Amino acid sequence: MSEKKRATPLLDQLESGPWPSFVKELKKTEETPVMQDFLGQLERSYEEHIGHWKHGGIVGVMGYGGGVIGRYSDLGEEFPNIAHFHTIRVNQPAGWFYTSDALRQICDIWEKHGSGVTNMHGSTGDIILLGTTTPELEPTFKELTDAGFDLGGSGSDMRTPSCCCGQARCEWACYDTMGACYDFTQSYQDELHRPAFPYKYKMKFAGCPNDCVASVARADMSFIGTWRDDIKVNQDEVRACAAKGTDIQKEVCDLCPTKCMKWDGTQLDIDNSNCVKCMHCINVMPKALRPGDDRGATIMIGAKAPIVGGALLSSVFIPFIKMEPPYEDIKELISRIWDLWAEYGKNRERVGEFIQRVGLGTFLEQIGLEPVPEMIAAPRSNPYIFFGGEIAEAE
Amino acid sequence: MSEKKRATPLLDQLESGPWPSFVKELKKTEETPVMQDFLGQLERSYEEHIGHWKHGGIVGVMGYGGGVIGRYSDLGEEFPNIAHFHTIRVNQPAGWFYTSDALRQICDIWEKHGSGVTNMHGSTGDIILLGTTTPELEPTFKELTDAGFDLGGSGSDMRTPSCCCGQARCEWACYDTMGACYDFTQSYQDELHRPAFPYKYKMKFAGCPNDCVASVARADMSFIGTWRDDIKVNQDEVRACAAKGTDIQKEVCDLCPTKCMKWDGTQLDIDNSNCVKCMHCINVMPKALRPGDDRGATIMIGAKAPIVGGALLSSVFIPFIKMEPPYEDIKELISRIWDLWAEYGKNRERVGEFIQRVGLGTFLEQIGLEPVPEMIAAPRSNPYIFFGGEIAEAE
Amino acid sequence: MSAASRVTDIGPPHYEKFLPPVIKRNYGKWLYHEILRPGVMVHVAESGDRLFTVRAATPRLLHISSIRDFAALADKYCAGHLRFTSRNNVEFLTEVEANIDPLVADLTKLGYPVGGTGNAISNVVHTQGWVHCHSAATDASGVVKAVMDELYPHFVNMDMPAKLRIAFACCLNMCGAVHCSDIAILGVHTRAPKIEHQNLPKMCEIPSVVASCPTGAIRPATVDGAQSVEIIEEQCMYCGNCFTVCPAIKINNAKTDGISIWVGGKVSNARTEPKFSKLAVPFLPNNPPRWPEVVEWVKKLVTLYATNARKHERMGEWIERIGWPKFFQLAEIQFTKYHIDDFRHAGETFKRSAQLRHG
Amino acid sequence: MSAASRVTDIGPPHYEKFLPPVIKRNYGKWLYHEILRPGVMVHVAESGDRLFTVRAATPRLLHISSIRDFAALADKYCAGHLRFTSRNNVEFLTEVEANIDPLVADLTKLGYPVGGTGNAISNVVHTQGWVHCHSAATDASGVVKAVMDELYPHFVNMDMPAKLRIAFACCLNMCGAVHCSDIAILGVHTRAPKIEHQNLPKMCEIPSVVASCPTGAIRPATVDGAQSVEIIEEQCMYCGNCFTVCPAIKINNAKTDGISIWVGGKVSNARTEPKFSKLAVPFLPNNPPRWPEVVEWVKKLVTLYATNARKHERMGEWIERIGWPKFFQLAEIQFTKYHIDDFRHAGETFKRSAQLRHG
Ligand code: SRM
Ligand code: SRM
Ligand code: SRM
Ligand code: SRM
Ligand code: SF4
Ligand code: SF4
Ligand code: SF4
Ligand code: SF4
Ligand code: SF4
Ligand code: SF4
Ligand code: SF4
Ligand code: SF4
Repeated sequence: MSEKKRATPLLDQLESGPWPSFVKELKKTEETPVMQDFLGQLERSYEEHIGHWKHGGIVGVMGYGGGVIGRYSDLGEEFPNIAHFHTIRVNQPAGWFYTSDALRQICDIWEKHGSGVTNMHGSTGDIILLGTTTPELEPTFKELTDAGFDLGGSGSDMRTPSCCCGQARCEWACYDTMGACYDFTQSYQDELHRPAFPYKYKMKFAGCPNDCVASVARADMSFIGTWRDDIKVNQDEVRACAAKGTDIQKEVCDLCPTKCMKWDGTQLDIDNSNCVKCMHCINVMPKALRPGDDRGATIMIGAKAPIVGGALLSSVFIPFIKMEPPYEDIKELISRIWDLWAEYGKNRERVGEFIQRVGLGTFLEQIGLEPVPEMIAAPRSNPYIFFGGEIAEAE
Repeated sequence: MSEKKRATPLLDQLESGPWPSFVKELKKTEETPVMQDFLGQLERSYEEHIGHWKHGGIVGVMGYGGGVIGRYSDLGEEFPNIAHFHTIRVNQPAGWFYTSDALRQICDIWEKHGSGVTNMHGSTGDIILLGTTTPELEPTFKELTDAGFDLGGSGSDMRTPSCCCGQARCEWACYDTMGACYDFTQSYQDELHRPAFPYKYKMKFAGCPNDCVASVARADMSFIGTWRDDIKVNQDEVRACAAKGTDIQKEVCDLCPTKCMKWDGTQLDIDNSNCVKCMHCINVMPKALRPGDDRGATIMIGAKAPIVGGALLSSVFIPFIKMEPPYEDIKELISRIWDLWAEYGKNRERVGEFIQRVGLGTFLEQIGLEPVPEMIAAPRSNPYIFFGGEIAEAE
Repeated sequence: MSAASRVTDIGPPHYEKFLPPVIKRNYGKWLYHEILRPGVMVHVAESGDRLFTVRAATPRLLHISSIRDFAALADKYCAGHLRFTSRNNVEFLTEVEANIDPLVADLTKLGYPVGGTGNAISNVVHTQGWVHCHSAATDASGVVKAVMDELYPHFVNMDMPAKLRIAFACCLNMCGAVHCSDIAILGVHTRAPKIEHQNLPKMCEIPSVVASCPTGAIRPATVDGAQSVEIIEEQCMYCGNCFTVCPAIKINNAKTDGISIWVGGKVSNARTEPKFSKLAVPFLPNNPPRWPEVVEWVKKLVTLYATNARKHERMGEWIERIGWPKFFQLAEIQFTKYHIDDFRHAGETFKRSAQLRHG
Repeated sequence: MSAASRVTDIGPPHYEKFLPPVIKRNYGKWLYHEILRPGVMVHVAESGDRLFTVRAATPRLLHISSIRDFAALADKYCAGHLRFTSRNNVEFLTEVEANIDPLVADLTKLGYPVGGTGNAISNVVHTQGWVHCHSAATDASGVVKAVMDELYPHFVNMDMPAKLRIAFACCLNMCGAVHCSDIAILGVHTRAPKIEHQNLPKMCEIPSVVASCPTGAIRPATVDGAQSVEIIEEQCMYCGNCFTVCPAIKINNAKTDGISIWVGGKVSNARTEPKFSKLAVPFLPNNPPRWPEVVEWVKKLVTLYATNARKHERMGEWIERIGWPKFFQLAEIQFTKYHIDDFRHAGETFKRSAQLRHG
């Protein structure tokens, strides 16, 4: 261990204040050589206003193409203990539920083989083990699998799916998000661990249109719970809300996107045929209103961040489907999507950009799905229709 | 004149029915050779389901590049009297107001020099004299100018401006549309008659946001009247409307785009700071409500049909400006737009497409107009900002 | 005649010469208007003066003899004053209320129905078609006549929930500016154009031909020795723009040209912002002289709108309230891939929310 | 160790192993929930069972010793059960109401504040920054810490009109998915990257480098003999994508990297459809360790929203109600050309209506 502690005056300023401090976290084992170098390099970044990490050669564990992000310091001589400082992505349990024992197992492994620094969790959902060297990768992996954990995704593969806590702790979950997340994750272990796609492919499972895992913004395939029948109304509880001071007209009816609710002061009437399942009224009166019983999900496709063609939100792919294991129909569609995308997708072209390039109509035709008007906000306004010779000749 | 009348069984079927018949119009001088051939070729088109016109070499009058559309029959031998059948576009008087004498003058000229067929009016606004031969062009032009008329635009020039009847017959006109239309038309006679632009440039003048000349959809530069101060309310007339059965809450307040009106059954309150001058409430209660007194126009830019990059609506260029002759400030801006567009616009690139290609920000910078948030529906959501080295280096 | 003696660039006559005295007196001082009955309006000025307007339909394609008839009526009832509207109607302007009835009677006798005001279906903005344009995929005047013969009752009665504007254009150039109409009738070509390679080099500039194609379907090619172009058929969506810049490229096709119908556009800023028309019926055959399929579809859409929309609600406003899926269902239009945009900004038209009716 | 004995592709452990009994019993049978106080919720099952949740903030970057502390607290109060949220908070799950107060006390003592529920400002979704990423234009953890030290009162109180979600990303890759947040803090590069021509040929595939550029600013070039690429600086908007595919292209710049702020995004379908965040403040300097300019702007925007928005109204919903011009005026942000989109679908963001406030 290094002679004397490095001074980190800038970082030290971030130890104070009411919000939990990542600097305090880093200093928990400040005396170790690794942490000394880690803090040292970070302090340098704070002084110089620039990062000091490089991405370099692919590193990983045997037989896997993903799950490890190779990182190297560009100040290797000065900070030799973090010259190599890779990230291991560990696939989190669905819904991020743990027992204290499970967490301790992971801590013990990471204490032995890495920096002891983690992210709980990475923004895709993985447990992030932050900082180790190439030789430590295999042993870490071995102990993780022994403990029942496996790696998550990285690179052009299926990425670690994630989901909201759903039916485990939410009255609004319209399908079993954790069950589905686990099932799909297990079904696609090969795609998850061995990059074979044009680019990454993310799945997120949200139990209702509140979308607590931001799937519509962050997943190439978003499973958003919804229902087909009527909202369940407990009129007594509605009146109770009113009594407790909720202005039902202003706070609920007027904010309904389709204005499909009527409140006469004692009775709340919902024209369910015009309800677009936005959740607002239910959100405001959780005791009075509940999603209907005929539940399932809307499957949406194509969300992504800006690179390359600009950010996209997912768009409707299947307006409503029952979410029942083993989800054969859905998996059948997914494989057709992957086949098409793998064959015609350009390198680093997300499926959402692919669909826009080839055209949604063509895409649907290729995977054999009927177009329905729910897939669009509005029909085309430009007259550039490709009839492709399908208009019969008049005789 | 030809021996025996051609049979036109298909066209004849369009003489019946309550709507005025263009076939009857054509048959008003059925017996003339020209009309015989004209009807004959048209009947052929009805039989064969295809048109028989060609566009050919540029024709026109001396010193003008526009105002005449050359048309040739592709069945010239069969219909020699319409082998050449050009259109003359005559610049209509602002607001399409006429006296019977003026109309008769035009009829007499067209009887002498052309087919006698017209369009009142062409969809840009011109008087369309439909069908004559090249030798007749000069004499027709001479007689038109003697009668005080001149040609309209065609080709890559400024097109014939048009306007709604405005202050001549509408209580809502927020500026003098006919005065402005006439003034701009006269100021730009050279641009109107001698194509020197990358593509056509249309101006339309509407007195209020009802936009009765569809300027937002059909003009490269749309002048739409509006006001800055408060809507003038006559509460007695509002009550009168209510009494006569207008459901003010439902028909007026609820349909206000910003919901800025309150109706308590006797009094209509308007939060004018949130009124977006949509005209709806005024439209519904013309006797009760009127535009304010501080009137002017919103100038918008760039509307066009689909060719080439897709149709565009005009977008806000100047949110509010007083429309006072001689409109120097506006003309100054127009000349800067034309200079920039003429220099950097591609052939057949409308100004709306040009702005999208170079970027609205750059366009404004080039013509020296400050960007204001009224020009956009929302700020950029993609992070691809061109700072162009304008961000100062931190020392 | 020497160019010198020639007058040019005088521009249009000044409108003031044509204004009736009552307008000159009250120019910019109108107070309000009332629609007295379909086609008849009164505008009342601050001065108390009243101007009566009688609006009649014209076929737009007018023979000079009819224009002379209008002139005669104007002399008879309006001291010679009349105007035309932005939708091809003629308007007679008089101060004399008593003149209205005889004027209406004369117009009706002449076959020019009075109406088109308020929430009536007014005249159809339209274009040349086979009557005079080279790129027409169908006829304009004929389709308009066939359609309006059926919609006539709605011209002479103000029985729509709001304004319903119909426009027609005979090719994608959209001279009728149909791109923002409640109901748009649009002639369409549906096959890639044929190239006359022998004429092309003589008649056209190859670079501008190549540049003219919105989808980049045209590339230069040498065809039996001569410089020409070729069209990649899969990339062509038949806009005819190449034909517009180059007569040697033939877009018209008797067998496969036809008509499409678009709905829900608007221009005014009233209530909602201006909207583009959206595709409803991708293709209907050219069936002159009365285009029964087109007429049926337009009637169906008008009836559907009239029976379902709320008061003051334009076609597009109604559809957006009930949602496009419901519209397709009510109109019994089969939703196809053609309805899904696949041009430059296609992605912007996808439904990017789980807000859906599942009922 | 031979690959044979190696276990692979086992996937994550089954979640059931980690669920508390009360959840197993009532899985999918929850009836309603109540927020008892900031950070403390109860979920009531059809069976009548009650599950109490105590939510505490974490810095996300956690040392194993802290995770062990959490584990210990879970043992002490929750029979060993806890979870993390999609926004980096930790949640302790217990059936025993009496455990709430001591648990809250212990967490507070350890420095992990309890809150973030309902209309509080919850934890910040964020990314690596200088801590671990090569393309970071700024630090992530530091900015988040500086901002949340100031917004702390809104984490422990539910005093916002609605949810206000803040996200942070350190470069345009947007790992924090900041593109749909009420307030998004985004690290930006503002200069074209520098190319190490000697390394490029060795390290990168030239075609994929060229293809990586969204604006087509990169073209192949031969630099002193060697095959490499050149960047047309006028066309570069510093996204860093070329750097992502090619380490020999350096995007980071100590002098000109900084931070931009975006507003009005949302993800939920509640009331309005999901929305992208829009540009508010184009550039603020990197000013570690506490980024005062960034903190000030975020605070200002939060206060503006909190004082002006209506109940249940998200930031973007509020702005759309009052209009962007009003927002820029209230926030005292100078509107610049940078705010005007100029990327692929820019035209779709122009105001194409005369519906304007002129007041
Ligand atoms: C670790 C993580 C950020 C974090 O601190 O949590 C992360 C870190 C990186 N992301 Fe990410 N991304 C992470 C979640 C995301 C997300 C959010 C999400 O998944 O919900 C996004 C936006 C959503 C999306 O996928 O579009 C995201 C969009 C990107 C992109 C842009 C992709 C695009 O199509 O626009 C890149 C660039 C690329 O793929 O080369 C990228 C690339 C990277 C790389 C690998 C940088 C690189 O090119 O080498 C970063 C490695 C940093 C490091 O040193 O570890 N990362 N990345 C997240 C993964 C942790 C986990 O597995 O749980
Ligand atoms: C006569 C008229 C239609 C009518 O029956 O009323 C007309 C007729 C033609 N238009 Fe048009 N356009 C006419 C108003 C319009 C309008 C409507 C408007 O001005 O409000 C538009 C849509 C608005 C716009 O300008 O975008 C229009 C958009 C086009 C276009 C597509 C322009 C574009 O940028 O998308 C073309 C193609 C072109 O410019 O080569 C075109 C081209 C043509 C040509 C010249 C065909 C050609 O390429 O040679 C047509 C000549 C027909 C003929 O034989 O006379 N015409 N054209 C209208 C002019 C009469 C007048 O001067 O009053
Ligand atoms: C005469 C004319 C202007 C001209 O100078 O020629 C005109 C005149 C009037 N318009 Fe218009 N509009 C005229 C074309 C238009 C157009 C342009 C078009 O149709 O291509 C529009 C835009 C249509 C659209 O949005 O697509 C138009 C949108 C309106 C509106 C808004 C309707 C709406 O709710 O969206 C009003 C207000 C109303 O009627 O309530 C209006 C109202 C009026 C008023 C009542 C204004 C007034 O106080 O005098 C005039 C009598 C209208 C009527 O017919 O009842 N006028 N009006 C045009 C008659 C066309 C025709 O012969 O039918
Ligand atoms: C625990 C968590 C899901 C998980 O599996 O981790 C969760 C849990 C709940 N969410 Fe959520 N949401 C969670 C992230 C989200 C996200 C994702 C995000 O923020 O990135 C969203 C989308 C945010 C957005 O729109 O940008 C989200 C949008 C909502 C909404 C809709 C809010 C709105 O009006 O737009 C509700 C309804 C409400 O709160 O009224 C909601 C409601 C709820 C309820 C009340 C559902 C229930 O009945 O249990 C849960 C307690 C919420 C609370 O904090 O008061 N949850 N919720 C996430 C907690 C994050 C955190 O630590 O703060
Ligand atoms: S997404 Fe819906 S089901 Fe899932 S946690 Fe959020 S509110 Fe509950
Ligand atoms: S869920 Fe949304 S759309 Fe449905 S009734 Fe409630 S508020 Fe209206
Ligand atoms: S645009 Fe306005 S001012 Fe002009 S006629 Fe129409 S309603 Fe009157
Ligand atoms: S003009 Fe339009 S926006 Fe203004 S108050 Fe009337 S309805 Fe509302
Ligand atoms: S729409 Fe097309 S076919 Fe019709 S007149 Fe215009 S250019 Fe000619
Ligand atoms: S018709 Fe249009 S799309 Fe087809 S080749 Fe010609 S220009 Fe291109
Ligand atoms: S946002 Fe950019 S800098 Fe930050 S972690 Fe992701 S890739 Fe790295
Ligand atoms: S930073 Fe982005 S825009 Fe600039 S050259 Fe690289 S890829 Fe192109």
